[in-house]
Amino acid sequence: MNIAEHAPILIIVLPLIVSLLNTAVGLWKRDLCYPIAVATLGVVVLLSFNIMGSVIDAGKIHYRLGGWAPPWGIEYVIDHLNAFIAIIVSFISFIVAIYSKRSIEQELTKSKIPYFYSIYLLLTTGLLGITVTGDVFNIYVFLEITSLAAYALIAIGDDRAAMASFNYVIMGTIGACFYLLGVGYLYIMTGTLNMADLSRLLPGLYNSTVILAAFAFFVVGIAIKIAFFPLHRWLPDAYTHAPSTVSALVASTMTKVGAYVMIRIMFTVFEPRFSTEILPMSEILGWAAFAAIIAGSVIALGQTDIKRMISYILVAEVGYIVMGVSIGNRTAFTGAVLHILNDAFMMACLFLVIGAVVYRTGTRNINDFNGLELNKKMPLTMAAFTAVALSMIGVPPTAGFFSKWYLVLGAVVAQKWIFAAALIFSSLVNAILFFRILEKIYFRAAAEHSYDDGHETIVRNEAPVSMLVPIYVMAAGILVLGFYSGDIISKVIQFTVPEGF
Amino acid sequence: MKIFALIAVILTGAALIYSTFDMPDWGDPASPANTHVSPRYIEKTIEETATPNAVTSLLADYRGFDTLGETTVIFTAGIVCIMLLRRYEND
Amino acid sequence: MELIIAKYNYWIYIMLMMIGFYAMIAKKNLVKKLVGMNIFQTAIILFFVSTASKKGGATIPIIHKGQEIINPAHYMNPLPHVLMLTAIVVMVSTFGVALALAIMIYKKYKTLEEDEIIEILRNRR
Amino acid sequence: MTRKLENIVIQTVSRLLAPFLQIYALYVIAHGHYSPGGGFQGGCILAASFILLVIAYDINAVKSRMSEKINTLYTGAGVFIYAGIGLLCLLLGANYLDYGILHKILPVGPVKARAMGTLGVEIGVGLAVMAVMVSIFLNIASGGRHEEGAVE
Repeated sequence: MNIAEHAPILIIVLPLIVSLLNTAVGLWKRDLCYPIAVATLGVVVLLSFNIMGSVIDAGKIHYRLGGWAPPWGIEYVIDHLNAFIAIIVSFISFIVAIYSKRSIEQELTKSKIPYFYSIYLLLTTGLLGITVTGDVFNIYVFLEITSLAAYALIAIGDDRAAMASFNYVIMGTIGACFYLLGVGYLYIMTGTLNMADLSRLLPGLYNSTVILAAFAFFVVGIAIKIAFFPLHRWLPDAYTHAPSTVSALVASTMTKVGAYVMIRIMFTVFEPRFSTEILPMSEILGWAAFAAIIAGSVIALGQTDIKRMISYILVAEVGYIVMGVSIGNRTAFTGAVLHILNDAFMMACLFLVIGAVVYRTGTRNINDFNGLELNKKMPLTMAAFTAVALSMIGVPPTAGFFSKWYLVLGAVVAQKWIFAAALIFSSLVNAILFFRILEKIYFRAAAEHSYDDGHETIVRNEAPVSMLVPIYVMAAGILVLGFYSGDIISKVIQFTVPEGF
Repeated sequence: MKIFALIAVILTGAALIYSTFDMPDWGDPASPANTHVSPRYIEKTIEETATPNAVTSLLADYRGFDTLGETTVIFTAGIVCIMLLRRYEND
Repeated sequence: MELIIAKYNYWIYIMLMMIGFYAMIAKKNLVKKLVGMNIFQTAIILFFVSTASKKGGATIPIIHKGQEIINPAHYMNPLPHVLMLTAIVVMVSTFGVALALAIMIYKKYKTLEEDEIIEILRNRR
Repeated sequence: MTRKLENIVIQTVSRLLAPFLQIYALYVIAHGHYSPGGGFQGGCILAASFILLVIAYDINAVKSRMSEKINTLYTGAGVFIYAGIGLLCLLLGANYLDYGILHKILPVGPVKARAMGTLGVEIGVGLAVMAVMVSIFLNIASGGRHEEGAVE
């Protein structure tokens, strides 16, 4: 057995089998579940880098499941975009898994911990399964694995998590069913489920209303899953009330994988000319993304719960990605794909930092940060937070700057000035939001302290090492990605741009 | 609120019914769904998998990976129900 | 008339689906929402399975013994059936998880009416 | 008194019915190659026989026959059989889930080996579905306490 040859399937099957073992091991020895899960995810990261390497060397990978030739069997097709997303998903779930130990011990009863890690691994399985497959129905199956796992992980959060998760179930089911209907409509018109086969057969049918309906179903279904603006209502609730580990994982990976599916459907299954020329879809999506950016940023201004605030920023960030995709030129698309990477890192890091703060202080309210003197209690965590905040605002040389730069440049090249203005407006709002928090952390405390008695010594209460290391990996990642963004674009992202741009 | 829901539902339904006019007729043996991929499963099921029931051979063999996903879904549901609902006496 | 006979399967599925859709977005009781969800998903099953049929005496896709030449027109299309077997399992799982969540909610708030839960949450704040 | 008598009738009938249900479920799983049926359908019938016992008697009737730990193990084991057969194909040198390669370890030809692989997979699915259905039913019916009348 050649590992490199079978790596595409191993990244799916390995976490799946380990999650089965985890439930069995959990009945016998609970403490083993955490190291097993982390080790498995580590192996998965190595395997996905391996896949990336072989894609860069040898081009597209085709893997036939069961040995059946497409379109009769299911085939995995991995190109630069798949491998790129697979690395993001596996790396972030690895880092967040390392982080999860302490915070889950605080938030969950002991007897549930094996099940937590099982479901965590299943979530990763589902996300990776969506990423690598080349079959539209297979995406649906793995989408449901992901969704079920996410419903459960969100529901174990704080007091109001169950209701938030229930609303997510309702919305998520509508989204998945719309996606399934889109698959069905394509199936009755073409008779196939394989993406490559579909893209070969579809151009002859572009004038049919059924294909239009299928496309609309796909876009609406995925838009619900990624919380695209008018359909975003479930997201802030769900991500606010989830446990902090889960928020970090789900916020940084699920919307990105959804965006990936959208890119796949729009540009691989359908040709770019269908998505941009035959339909006014790119116009509609562009304006909806515009609304998402403005609304997400403005609503975020009014929040006092920091997790809810970041959830609304996430709604705006999803708008960034969709806008970059919908503008429809090379630069903007590059920006969108780069932003998938950067935003995944930034969101994961932000939620991890907040998780650490909640772990030590128990508050998520921004106004409570005044008296906490976080800069003295948790200086290392706050330094990481500052780095992420700068990246969210888009200050060079952090990663956030480069993707925004490409997005704005793309909008300017396409002469869509108002889109560029929206992107800059959102950056300004982010600046207000994060400087408000940074001011509370660094300056307000000192000012109030000066005319206090001033003798009480502040106990340094840094986050535990198992939390600090992942936070620093992420924060360092943001800086490193900023430095190497040129390399990433020239080695990977430029090959993901669909033909015809 | 309810009236908006009703309007949304009726509009969606009307748009969907409009799109059905381009669809293949019900039970049409010559529709793409019945001619492109599926005949092979019927013709070759005995020859390639020794299973007369085409649904079984398709479910577990040609598209076996979907079924692995399906089993995983139901496993997930079982574990999820245990995690969400089970209350043990000692904690 | 021709049109009705040719397309009525699609129309029935759309009507069923819209009934479920309405229940999901307009009803306030959580269990009613779930029932709507089930109707919605069942409608999709109906749609897929109806596309599998072939007129002209086609039967279930189990090949008769000892048949030398197999004519695909004599058997129904197995692919939608397989897809729907998968989808049914997915639906059962979703329904189970949703019911588990409903039980969690009921334990917490002692009610399943969305209005009352929102009221309770508002008062708590 | 009548109530008790009714109970006796119901309990006796269910107890007698359960083994036949289970045999039938096994038939549905094993005969899926030649008639409608398969792992999921058979697993559901198998679970129904246990649920019938819960309804006629109480939760302990099932818990004494199949404890919770065993049930959880079955859940994982079912999926493990499926994924494990796939891995076996991988180890023997073919692609994942390519049952044809199993002819190396089975005394049959490659085509028949595919049917064998399918059967193994169906058994795994049946086991997983049975265990999960029973576990979901018990958890939802008793509110997670696994005791009689525990729903508050």
